[in-house]
Amino acid sequence: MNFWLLLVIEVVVMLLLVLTSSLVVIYAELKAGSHMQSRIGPYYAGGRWGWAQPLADGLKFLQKEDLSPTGADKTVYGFAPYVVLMSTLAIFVVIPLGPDLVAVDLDVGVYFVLAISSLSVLGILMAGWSSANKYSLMGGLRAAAQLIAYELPLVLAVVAVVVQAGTMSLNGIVEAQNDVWFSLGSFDVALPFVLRGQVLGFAIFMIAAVAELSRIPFDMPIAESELTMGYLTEYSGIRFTMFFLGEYASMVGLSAIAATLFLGGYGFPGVTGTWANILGPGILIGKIAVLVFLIIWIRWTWPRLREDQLQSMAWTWLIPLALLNIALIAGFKVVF
Amino acid sequence: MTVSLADWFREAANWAFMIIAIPTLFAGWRTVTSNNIVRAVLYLVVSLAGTAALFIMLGAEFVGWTVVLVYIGAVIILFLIGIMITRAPLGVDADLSHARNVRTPAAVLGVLLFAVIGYAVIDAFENSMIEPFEPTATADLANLLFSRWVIPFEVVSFVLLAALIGGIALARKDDNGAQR
Amino acid sequence: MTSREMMHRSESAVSIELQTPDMTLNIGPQHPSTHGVLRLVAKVDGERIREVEPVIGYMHRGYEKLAEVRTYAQITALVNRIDWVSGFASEVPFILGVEKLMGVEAPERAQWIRLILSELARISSHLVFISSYPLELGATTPLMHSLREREYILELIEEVTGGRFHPNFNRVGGVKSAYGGGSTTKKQSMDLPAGFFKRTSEAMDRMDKICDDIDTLVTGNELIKMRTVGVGIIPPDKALEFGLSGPNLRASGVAYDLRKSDSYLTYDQVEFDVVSRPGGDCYDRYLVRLHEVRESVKIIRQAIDMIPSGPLQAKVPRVLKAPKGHVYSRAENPKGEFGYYIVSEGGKMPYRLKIRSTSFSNLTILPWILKGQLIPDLVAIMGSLDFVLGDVDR
Amino acid sequence: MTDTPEAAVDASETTELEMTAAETYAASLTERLGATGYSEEFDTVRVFVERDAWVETIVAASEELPFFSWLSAIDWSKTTEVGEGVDEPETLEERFEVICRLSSVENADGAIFVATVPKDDASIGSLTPHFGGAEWHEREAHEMFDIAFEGNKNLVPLYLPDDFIGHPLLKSYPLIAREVKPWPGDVDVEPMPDVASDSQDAEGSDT
Repeated sequence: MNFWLLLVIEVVVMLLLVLTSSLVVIYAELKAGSHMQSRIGPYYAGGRWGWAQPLADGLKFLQKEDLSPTGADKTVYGFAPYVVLMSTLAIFVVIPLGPDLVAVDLDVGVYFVLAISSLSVLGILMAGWSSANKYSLMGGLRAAAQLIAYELPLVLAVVAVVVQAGTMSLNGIVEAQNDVWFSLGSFDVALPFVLRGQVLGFAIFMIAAVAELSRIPFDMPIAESELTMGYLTEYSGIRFTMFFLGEYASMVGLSAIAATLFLGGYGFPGVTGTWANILGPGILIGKIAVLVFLIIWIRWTWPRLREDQLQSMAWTWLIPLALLNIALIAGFKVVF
Repeated sequence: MTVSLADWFREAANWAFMIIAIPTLFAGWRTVTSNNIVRAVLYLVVSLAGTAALFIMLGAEFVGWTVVLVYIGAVIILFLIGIMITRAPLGVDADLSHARNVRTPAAVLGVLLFAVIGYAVIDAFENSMIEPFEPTATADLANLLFSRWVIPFEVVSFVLLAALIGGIALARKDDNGAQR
Repeated sequence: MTSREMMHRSESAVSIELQTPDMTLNIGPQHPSTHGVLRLVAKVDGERIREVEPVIGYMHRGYEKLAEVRTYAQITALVNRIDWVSGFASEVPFILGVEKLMGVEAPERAQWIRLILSELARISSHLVFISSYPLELGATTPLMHSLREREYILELIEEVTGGRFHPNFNRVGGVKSAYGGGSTTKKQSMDLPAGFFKRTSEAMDRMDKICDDIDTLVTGNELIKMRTVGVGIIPPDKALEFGLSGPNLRASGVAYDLRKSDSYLTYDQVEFDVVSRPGGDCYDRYLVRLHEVRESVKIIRQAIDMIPSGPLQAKVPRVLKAPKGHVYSRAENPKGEFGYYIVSEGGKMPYRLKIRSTSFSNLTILPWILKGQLIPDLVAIMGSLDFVLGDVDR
Repeated sequence: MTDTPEAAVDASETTELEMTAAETYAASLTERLGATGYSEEFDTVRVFVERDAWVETIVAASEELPFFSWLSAIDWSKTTEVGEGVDEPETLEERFEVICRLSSVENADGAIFVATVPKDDASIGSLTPHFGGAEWHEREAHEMFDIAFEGNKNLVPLYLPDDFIGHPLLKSYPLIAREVKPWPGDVDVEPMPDVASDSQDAEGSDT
């Protein structure tokens, strides 16, 4: 019985975590974006600073009619948002918030993340195809082509980390970054991977992550001025909310993965033992917040690329660089 | 040691197996009977996901996630892109409904294949039990793959190439159609 | 071969026939990048456009026919609705044509006021372009910044004319007594509102500032350059053949500006440069417009210094009757050459009014230029042509 | 061409002394192109061209006037359903005038080329092979006046729906709205302000 209780608690905590974090990120996007555009942004909902705006938006979406086009393949059309949301939610399962605060400490954690996150493409393709709309189909195809192209640099950047850490467990990777790297006299120095020669890998990972998220400058799949809303064109109501939540949840998820892989996860110099379990979530959230803000900032500053430019960027720059990065890291590892 | 049917049902793992296996079987069945190519592929996804889940149940986590990453995340997606770019009508595709003279041999072949594999598995393992919930260490797997099984491993990677070629072959017009 | 097989064969033949890789994509009339109700029927091969057929007319209001049953004074209320983004500028050539036809000359102060308002309209129109163009490329932030600044321009226009978009401010022989200038019942011509020039020059300082901001945010942006440099190149001979004018033509290296080459109002008394760029691509069309904002600021600053005092209206007969004749009057609108060909047979209404609207001619190049482009480039190219559907359909 | 409007002057007779710059230009342009005549009023130069010489004249003119500005038509009709009629209907010859304007991009030069097209044979050569921009203008003229442009392969309606009946810019085409409710005419033209007598000191109000 203990197992089932734990399972239920874990699922509920996970869902709450994902929901609140995506609501917070949505709010951050609304606010940060509006301040970058010299607007106020949400102001009234919730009484102060419009904090309840994301909730209000969510409620609004929930009560909207759930439309589906006449020519659509209803089953596939209905399942698509769940596939996308599922693939993003599953990422959270393996993210360690502290040495012991992890839902499932998978031996193959990183591998799991990559496998699961590749499923969202399936959902997007389903959405694009089943909508019976040419814009949707083109958007879905663009998304798939883009996600496949950027899956490679993403995986290759992760491979370098795995090589450096010598494990595929996310917890193990964090611990590898908290290990003493060298000592200055009596002062032990532990550095996250980004400071241990993984700058290139981190940059590649973040670029690929933004591309996986289909956000500006890589938002061709939903490019509003070209494909109206791409694969989202026909969606409304709760199904649209799923995609929307999924986008922000995976923003948090990928930022969390980036923070774990490159920035030392829940670790912070001087925080060890029980303190790591107590302060760990806060530290990780702080690191996630920085990355999320970076992604938001990019969105409100840049235009979008063109599909062919995006592809050539992935194949001619990111993948060779990522391979070089692996070679460097592996060489580094062999030498030291 | 043989187990009675009642004992079999008392075991939670067996229930889990049934919950996974029945949809997997159904999806496999629909994959070959579906009238729409995209739907057929999506059923194949379900059936592959079920297979992956069974692997994970057996403790072969790495293999399970490999099925997800390689088959669903790569092969199926490439395949879907291929057919969606070229021909992916919604609704029933008459081209996919095969005549009985094609179906019957296919069904016979399937049953035969099942019988052969089933016999081989039972013959090899008989009643030996697999310890549940004890994942195989990935490191061991890696060591095996890169020493003893390295050539089969590389050969298997051609499956991606096969998927690509299959996509192209599907996209090409038949000879009696106009050439692009 | 059985009959069943035969049928199967024919079925598959049909399905092969239908699997053409070309897809007909209907872009618009309700589509974010068409600025209103333009529809493009595009034959696309993947993302590559093989052929495109623009469909216009969703906003056709028949102004040329309507003008035949309206007096000259009434037509001024119509013409500023042609290109509503720069309403005032569409009035100017018409009123100049009518004045020429009737032999009336507006007082100098009225000419200067027209010049200032035309340039304000130009700035406002270009700011709309500068805000919407990056938006079409996916950058949302320049929109807010430059539309915020445009608000100052619209306020100035409203202050003088009473209307933000449709000023209807010109009268034959001068301009209307300005809004807020005092009682209009006393039948005297009111002047510009108090403090207008001060606020205008303040707004001009803001325009300089926003041009600098946009320069840093958009002009130097690598991604904007990737999307626009070398995209949609219009060589000068093609531009002339298709009747492109205004910034679109000047971006192709033809320094053709009616304010210089066929000066009207008092443009010959102010100093400004005709902005032209050699490339003919989307980026150059954007840059020409951005620089023209700066030039307009220069013109307005000079106009504020040079404007004389005096009446706003010349004496004109109460009932406006034009003599028989043909007159073609044109002006450099924000979007290019805007002209009216007025055929008068004597009387209060024109016999025929041909409106040479800018966006219409600028759009005639669409089928030629979009052929073989990618869909994302379609958006970039269409946006760079800066058209207004009201101006296309009239 | 005998039926040119009264303002037209025969090219050979224009050796008057007091010619304006625009008139001189019009005369020389007409002579260079071998057109039938010209008129100049209100700085608007019109060059009259034979219908058969329409395309070659304009192509020749585009050597010095490369900017294709617009193309349209005028319906000269003795009777009009709505709007202003012609001044002297009894002497007017019913006809279409196809008009096309070209201009220079270096100076103020420019001319409107006019070709007369009889109503019973409303057709003229198309400029589309030489000016890509002419296609839409010709389509517009075609649907508005029912003038055929020989050589324009795409003379489908531009503005109007495909099933629209009639040619709206013909003088014989009534304005439906006007039939339902008569326009008040110039009754509502606002009175012009009385200016010269008591205009304020303009600068005074602005400081």
